[in-house]
Amino acid sequence: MSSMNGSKLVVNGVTKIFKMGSGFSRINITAVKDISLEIDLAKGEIFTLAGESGSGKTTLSRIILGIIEPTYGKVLYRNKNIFAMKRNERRQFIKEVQVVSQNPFEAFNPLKKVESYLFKTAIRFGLARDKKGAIPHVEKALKAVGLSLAEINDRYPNELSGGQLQRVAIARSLITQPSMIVADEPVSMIDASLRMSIINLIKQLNEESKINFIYITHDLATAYYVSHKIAIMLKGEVVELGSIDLLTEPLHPYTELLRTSIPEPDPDKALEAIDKELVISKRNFDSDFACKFADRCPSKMKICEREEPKNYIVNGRIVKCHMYSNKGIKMTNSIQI
Amino acid sequence: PPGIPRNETLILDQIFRYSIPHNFNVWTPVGITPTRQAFVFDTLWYIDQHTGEWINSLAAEPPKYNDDFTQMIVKLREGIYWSDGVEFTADDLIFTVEYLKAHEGLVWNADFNAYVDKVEKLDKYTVKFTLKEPYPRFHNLFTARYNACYIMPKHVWEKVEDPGSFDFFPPVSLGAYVYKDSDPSGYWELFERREDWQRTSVGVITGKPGPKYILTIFYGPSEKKVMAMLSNELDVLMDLDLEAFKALIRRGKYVRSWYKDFPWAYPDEIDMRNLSFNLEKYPFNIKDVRWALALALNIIELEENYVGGISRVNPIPHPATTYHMKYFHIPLKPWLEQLEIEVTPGEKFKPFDSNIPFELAKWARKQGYKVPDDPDKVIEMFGIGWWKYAPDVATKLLEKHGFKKENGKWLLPDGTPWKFSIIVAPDEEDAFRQTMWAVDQWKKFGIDVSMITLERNPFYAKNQTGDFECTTAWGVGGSPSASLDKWPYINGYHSRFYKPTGETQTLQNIIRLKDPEVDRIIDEMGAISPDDPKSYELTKDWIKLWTENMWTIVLTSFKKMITYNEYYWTNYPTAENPYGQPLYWFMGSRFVIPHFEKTGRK
Amino acid sequence: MNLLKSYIFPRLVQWVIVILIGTTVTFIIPRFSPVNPVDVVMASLASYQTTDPQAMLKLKESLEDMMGLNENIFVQYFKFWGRLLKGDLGPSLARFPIPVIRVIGNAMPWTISLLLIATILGWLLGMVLGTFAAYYSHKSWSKILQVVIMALYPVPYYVMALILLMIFAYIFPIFPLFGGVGIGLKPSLSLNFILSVIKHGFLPAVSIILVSIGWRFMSQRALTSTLLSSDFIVYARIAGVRNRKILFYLFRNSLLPQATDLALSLGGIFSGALITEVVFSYPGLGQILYSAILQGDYNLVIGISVFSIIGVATGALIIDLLYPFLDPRIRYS
Amino acid sequence: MPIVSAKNLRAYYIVDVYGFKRTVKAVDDISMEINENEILGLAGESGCGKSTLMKVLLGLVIAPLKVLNGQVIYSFNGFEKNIFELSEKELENLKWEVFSYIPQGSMNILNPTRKIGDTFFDFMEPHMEKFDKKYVREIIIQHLGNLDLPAEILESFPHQLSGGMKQRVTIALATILKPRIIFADEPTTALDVVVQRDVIQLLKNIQKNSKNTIVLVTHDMAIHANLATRIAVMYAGKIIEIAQTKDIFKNPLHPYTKYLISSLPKIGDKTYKKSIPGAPPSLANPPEGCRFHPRCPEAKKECSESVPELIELETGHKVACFRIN
Amino acid sequence: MKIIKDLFKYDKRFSVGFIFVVLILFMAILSFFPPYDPTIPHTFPRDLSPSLKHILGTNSLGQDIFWILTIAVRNSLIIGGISAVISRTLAILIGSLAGYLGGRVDRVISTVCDSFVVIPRLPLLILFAFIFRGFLNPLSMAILLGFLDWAWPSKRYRSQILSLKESEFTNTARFSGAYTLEIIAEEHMPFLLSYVVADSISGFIWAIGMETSLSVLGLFDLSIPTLGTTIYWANYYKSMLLGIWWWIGSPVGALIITVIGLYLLSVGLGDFLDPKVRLQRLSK
Ligand SMILES: Nc1ncnc2c1ncn2[C@@H]1O[C@H](COP(=O)(O)OP(=O)(O)OP(=O)(O)O)[C@@H](O)[C@H]1O
Ligand SMILES: Nc1ncnc2c1ncn2[C@@H]1O[C@H](COP(=O)(O)OP(=O)(O)OP(=O)(O)O)[C@@H](O)[C@H]1O
Ligand SMILES: [Mg+2]
Ligand SMILES: [Mg+2]
Repeated sequence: MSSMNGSKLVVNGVTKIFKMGSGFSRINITAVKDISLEIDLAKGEIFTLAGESGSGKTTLSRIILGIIEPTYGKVLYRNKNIFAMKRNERRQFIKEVQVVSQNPFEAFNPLKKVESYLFKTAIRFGLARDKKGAIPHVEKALKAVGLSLAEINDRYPNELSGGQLQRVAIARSLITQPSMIVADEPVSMIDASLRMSIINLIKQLNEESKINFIYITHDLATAYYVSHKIAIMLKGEVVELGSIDLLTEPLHPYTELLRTSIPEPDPDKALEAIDKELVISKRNFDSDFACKFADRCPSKMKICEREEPKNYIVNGRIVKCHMYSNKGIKMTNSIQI
Repeated sequence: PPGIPRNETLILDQIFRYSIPHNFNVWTPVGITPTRQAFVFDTLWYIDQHTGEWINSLAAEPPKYNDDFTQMIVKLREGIYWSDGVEFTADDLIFTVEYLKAHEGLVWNADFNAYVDKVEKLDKYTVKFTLKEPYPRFHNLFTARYNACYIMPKHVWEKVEDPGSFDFFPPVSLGAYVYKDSDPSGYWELFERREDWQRTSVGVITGKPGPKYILTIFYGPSEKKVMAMLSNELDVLMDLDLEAFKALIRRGKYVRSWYKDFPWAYPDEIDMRNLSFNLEKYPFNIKDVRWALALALNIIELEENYVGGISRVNPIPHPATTYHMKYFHIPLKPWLEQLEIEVTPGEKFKPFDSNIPFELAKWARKQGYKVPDDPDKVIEMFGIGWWKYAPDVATKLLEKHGFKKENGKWLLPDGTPWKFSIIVAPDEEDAFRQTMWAVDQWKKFGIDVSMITLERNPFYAKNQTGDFECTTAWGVGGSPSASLDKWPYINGYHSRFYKPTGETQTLQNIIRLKDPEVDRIIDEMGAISPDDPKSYELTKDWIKLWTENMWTIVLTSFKKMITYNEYYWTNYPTAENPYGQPLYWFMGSRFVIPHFEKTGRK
Repeated sequence: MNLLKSYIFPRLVQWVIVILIGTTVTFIIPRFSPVNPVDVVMASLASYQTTDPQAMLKLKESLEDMMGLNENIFVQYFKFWGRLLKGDLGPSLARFPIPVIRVIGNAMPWTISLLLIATILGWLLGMVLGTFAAYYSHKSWSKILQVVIMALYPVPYYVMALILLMIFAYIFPIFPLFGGVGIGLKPSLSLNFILSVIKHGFLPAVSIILVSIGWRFMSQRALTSTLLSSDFIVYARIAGVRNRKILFYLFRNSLLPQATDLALSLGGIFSGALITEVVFSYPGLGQILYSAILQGDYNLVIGISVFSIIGVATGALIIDLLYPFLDPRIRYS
Repeated sequence: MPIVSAKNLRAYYIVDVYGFKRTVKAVDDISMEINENEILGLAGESGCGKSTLMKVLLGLVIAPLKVLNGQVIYSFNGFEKNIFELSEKELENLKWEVFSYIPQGSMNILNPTRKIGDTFFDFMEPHMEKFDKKYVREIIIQHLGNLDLPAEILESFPHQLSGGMKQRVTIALATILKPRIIFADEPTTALDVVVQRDVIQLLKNIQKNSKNTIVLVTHDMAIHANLATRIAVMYAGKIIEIAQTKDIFKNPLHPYTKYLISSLPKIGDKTYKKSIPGAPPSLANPPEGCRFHPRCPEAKKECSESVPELIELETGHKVACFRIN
Repeated sequence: MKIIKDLFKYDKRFSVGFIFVVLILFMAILSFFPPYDPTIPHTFPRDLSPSLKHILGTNSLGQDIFWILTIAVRNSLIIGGISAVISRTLAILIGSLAGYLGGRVDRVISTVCDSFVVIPRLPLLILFAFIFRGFLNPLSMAILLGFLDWAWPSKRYRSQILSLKESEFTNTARFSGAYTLEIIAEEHMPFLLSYVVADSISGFIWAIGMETSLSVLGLFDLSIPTLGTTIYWANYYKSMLLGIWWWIGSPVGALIITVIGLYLLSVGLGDFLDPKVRLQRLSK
């Protein structure tokens, strides 16, 4: 497409404020706050978004996909603002950027057979002329996720198990051979063994076809296994961003908390009960403190209550924490990595 | 109603719902409402349409004109009072005329301005009108059949600034009744007999009115009227369709109509039914075509199958009421029998068939109805006769003008199928039945005729603009008043008032007639007194002229299926006791209703 | 504040535009009718009066003058707005010069009280029965109920009303044959008056409800059956949530389209219920509107329509404002 | 006496619509016992019938699911009955008081037009003798606190919550009345590890305090390791191994179980992880003999011919594999 | 075909509905093969009650009611059916586009739509009927009515689409490359379908009623037999008062059968469309 040159996806200072509460008594929820990211599509990156439940991962991904409009900021895909695209540009965008949504039970219309999504995707994006021609494409995609057309043929969403649906959703996103897939917890309902084969598939696609992924997950182990970069989110903000290796030696206290909370598949190493203080003390929708983590931070300082931490560059990553005000380089504007 | 005994109350069918119930200002064009006019208003003279009897109502004697009809003197009755105790005098009459003359937009305003030069009081009970031009029919304005110019109470109206928005409520009555109560929604209205009923024209002329209260109710659809009458909650019902009427008469023990038996209905409503053409539309502008259409109709079918034998057949543009038949139909019968039309050059045809009433009598007897043997009585029952059913002659007449019949269908001379429609308002029951009949007959004859059924107002609108080929409007051809004078009803056909098709013609000439002979008759008639014997002759000329030209196909007389319930009230005017007309919504019923008597039932 | 600007204000603007368009169209429409109000008056005069042709023509002219019908249509239109903004609807043409407001004022209370009650009751009944019929669709009473209601639905108002009348006013004279209240009863707060009003309004209301219930029932049943298989209902049933609560869920979750209907029909009650009014001789607006149309009484047609237009537009406005309450998933924007 | 015992359960999805006939043997001859006061973990491949088994145990058999054979007996406090033979009323009494259920994909089972708080009331009211709104509200808030949810969410609608929040709400709904058995089908898929840790804690606590039973399906072996007392492993509609947690992790016997445990990556370790070769079997047409044999590296001839029985080896360690027997 | 057969087998309601509708269609087809012109009056004695010779008796015009009814059914199916199809198609298109696209499009469409809803329909119809007068036959009448009855239902559909478009699968479809119209038609319509059918039935009834009103106003021909005009004439001739129940009863009965038939079909169809319900029903 001539109109879409450039090879970057740029998320520029995106903020999303939801209005909550019904009718006229309402609170505002800042689900995503001033986030900037950049993905070089040509390079082929797997970018993990991890973080607290409710921290705005899904929201951010939906903004990137153009499903919800941000309150402030914009998203540029190959130099085009995705919210101001013309019809054909939008279509091209959809062909190139695909989605796997978080809840597989909601992702398919309960009144339609699931295979229809696969076939339609193949046909509508010109991979095949008709259903018959689409069969190989569909089969291939299904096989990659451990399914076969025979198995899902003629079935409605409620006739498939959760993991199966999730795999169908992944298969669907693969069909157009996109340049980027935004996958929101794509393997959460899949058993360990299959999960690995899918993760391996992602890895392979990334390496061989340079497909970019935005991989949203709580499973940090698999994230570590496949990703190149990671952003840790907390209450709408990115608190730490950098190469995936940051998981091994986190800088931000929250990342640290995450890392230590990962359970191990070993009955002897049963997790100890977590210190309650660390989890809930003040999980309000909007924290009273300037730093969103201040109320449960073990190394909280006075300043954390008053002043919002800036982004500091430390060891090639960005950390949003006062602890690094001396050690790191203060960033003035948006994150650039 | 609470406090009002049922057996003292006469309940009349109110005919429709009053859109504005509290408006008694009948002097505005929209203020006229049926029924109540007879109870609280009055005018100078009155003619009973059934008996032809002249009644001096507020006037003490008939009008006196000078020789050239430029002056009229009226002598008023003495001792008549308004219901608020003020005496009725010449001042009221003079005030009425001058007031109406002065206020545009009121009815009679234009009439008075056109004719009245001066109105003077000669004494307390005598008034003199000076007219602008000779006008021998000026008194018509004060002579009621349905209604006429009502007299205003001067002491009330002299204070009224804007007559248009004055509702004259509660009305000061000059009739035998006063307004008592009414439904703000217009479904009913209650009147009470005046304490001083003696001081009204009714009191003087007929005596004490029978019913103490008169209640008019609009029950809604005729099903409900029937139910109401069957439950004795309605005493007199204006008109019904044949089906409901028969059901009601059959089921109600106390219910009857004008005749006790066949043909039940009151036959003497002064009007007639016709099929009228727009004479400007091809091919109805051709006389032979109109004749052909008439001769393609079988009137016996109409009587037998469509109207149940209840109407009198009528070939001439003049209502066949008992009273008028004496003067016109019977005398004109020999002329009709001799009437000839030219079928093809040289071939003549006598279209009139005087045997029809006897055929109908035969049929009626077969139905089990009692029909007298006396030929005169048969004619009284079924009319003098009608046109022969002669489709062969009709065919020749059409072919003469280039029409062709192919596969049983008539084609116009240009080869296209002949198609036309008849407009009709279905709430005009008998007009509607006749239309269905005509459609069937003409279809059988090979013409593609259809019927367009319309609500009354769109129907009027089409008539007025001439947007029709054939219509069933009434009054075409001139239905006369109770008197024999036909001029007021044909005056509108004068070419002075002609309006081409497309323009609104609010007057009589919806068929767009334009004929010098017509103008002549109207002009000559207008110049002489209605009582002049020459006027009678001219009327006959009019009838002949119209008939020969077949400007409209006149079908039957007009009738009203009025029904009485004799449970609470009796001594209604009937065929056995025809002391007056039964049409209670006419102004003249003020002299009829007083005759009603209580039966005493509870 | 923001909400006011982004959500309420545009809708208010829309409301105004809708009323403007609606009124303008209604202003124009009757003028296309071939029926001219003056001619209607003249036609009735011609058949009653013994006036001579010359005089008739003059009268016609002066009537047209008085009613302002000789003016250019634009002038009439602007005059109309001028009057309307002052709350004056002008004189009725067929009942000249009675003000339209008075004609409407007489009938309005009747129409509103009858239709408000019948509409709301019919809606509620339809909703409740529809929900029940879908929820208990396997029960035999539900099947019978469905057939009965669907059989009543297409019965023409006229026939339905007449049958009710024949049975309950004639054969068993329980209810009166006509009117809105007993003859001679004056409006008051007395028990007598109120009872009489109820007694008179009962059959009309029943006839409206019986027929109008059909659509509500049918649509509600359809909406409910779709909902029935949705996960949250199934889950609530597994959890042993009370039946009435589940019925309430069903009711609540199908409210969106149904409340839309209700709001619009409530807004529309100002145009009356023609046939019911005719059959029951009920003193409402429907008949007046109908005859006004027939008589070409522009002013009255517009007068009644203005109420109905404002009513429906307001209904639409209110329901639009309420959407986010009815379905919290709908976003304000 | 186990609180729930399943005997020879056979539950198939039988679909016969408009000419297509399809049978999915989702639960194929399963016998198992669930004891009081234990947390039974249920693991297995995606689509192998875990959710179905759970539904059958709950008596939630909605067409096209059909129970062809077998019983599920509930016994406690002298009550001992097959769940398929209960009257509607008896079943009604069991719901939420004896067992509760967290379905899979629990994110979309909340009424979209009802506030979370009201949903709580609706769920609790029928099962409480005295229902005092204010008091109940306190309980709810406290319970939500255990799941790291703020009280504010009681006033929000489901769509306003993130996936993880909804999931926790469902967990809260199912646990708040502390029923005897809690069936939880992948309850933590959308939770971050911190919260997950807390939820595990909550379940543990509930279990410890009220000595009730939890049946837990999850794909996260770590959770199994941390939480379960016993683990059952399913493969293609059958239970292939069941044992104490320790035994499963220390001494997995079935080849499939071994794969399951070994194929997990770890942070700090980027070496290639293999997954089980071959494709998962279709339950509509499962392989003959041992259902795992087409993918089993150690398969023998016998394996493709007859079906191995679930045999108890040591105390409580049962496995269905010819190689072991 | 197979589907119908199966529906027949498994769903009693569907089969009854199907039989009713086929019955009505059969009547409509019969109207093309009358043994004589049934519209000519006075071919038979009037007011005969139903008998073998006249299945539904004769009316007060001496016509055979059955044969008149066949024509009436045909015309009404044309008027009601086509107008319902047109209006609901428009309504679906307009309503769903407004609901789906939202924003300014929605504002504009909603304004137009509301303006349409707001105008009392009877006067509006009269206006249109006057403009098109002379061109009105059952078909064009159906088209006219269809174009006047879209606004209200479109509001109904819009409200439904408003919440459907928020669902996740809408996004899936969009990312599967579906165009807006496809999403509406394929993803959302199945949810609305039984509602739409129910709504179309109401449109059908409305059209039949309106056609009669227009006829009475002279904008259409009362002599064309339709269910509406047949009822009109039966009322006109006071058939209820006279106890000629078979006259008024026939068109009303035909209407009822049509409506119940369509209703049962719609119920069966609704269940058919919802796979959960269908499986539950069929697997029993
Ligand atoms: N439509 C909405 N209206 C109001 N608030 C919303 C809406 N959608 C999301 N939120 C809020 O925005 C915040 C972020 O939600 P989001 O779904 O993006 O979280 P998440 O990171 O994906 O969480 P999870 O891992 O649990 O899925 C949450 O607090 C949620 O309550
Ligand atoms: N309603 C249904 N009709 C037909 N087949 C079904 C139905 N529901 C589930 N199945 C099939 O039954 C098998 C077992 O499904 P189930 O949901 O029990 O799997 P699961 O073990 O829970 O898998 P997951 O871990 O992916 O949730 C699957 O192959 C699925 O396709
Ligand atoms: Mg999420
Ligand atoms: Mg599952």
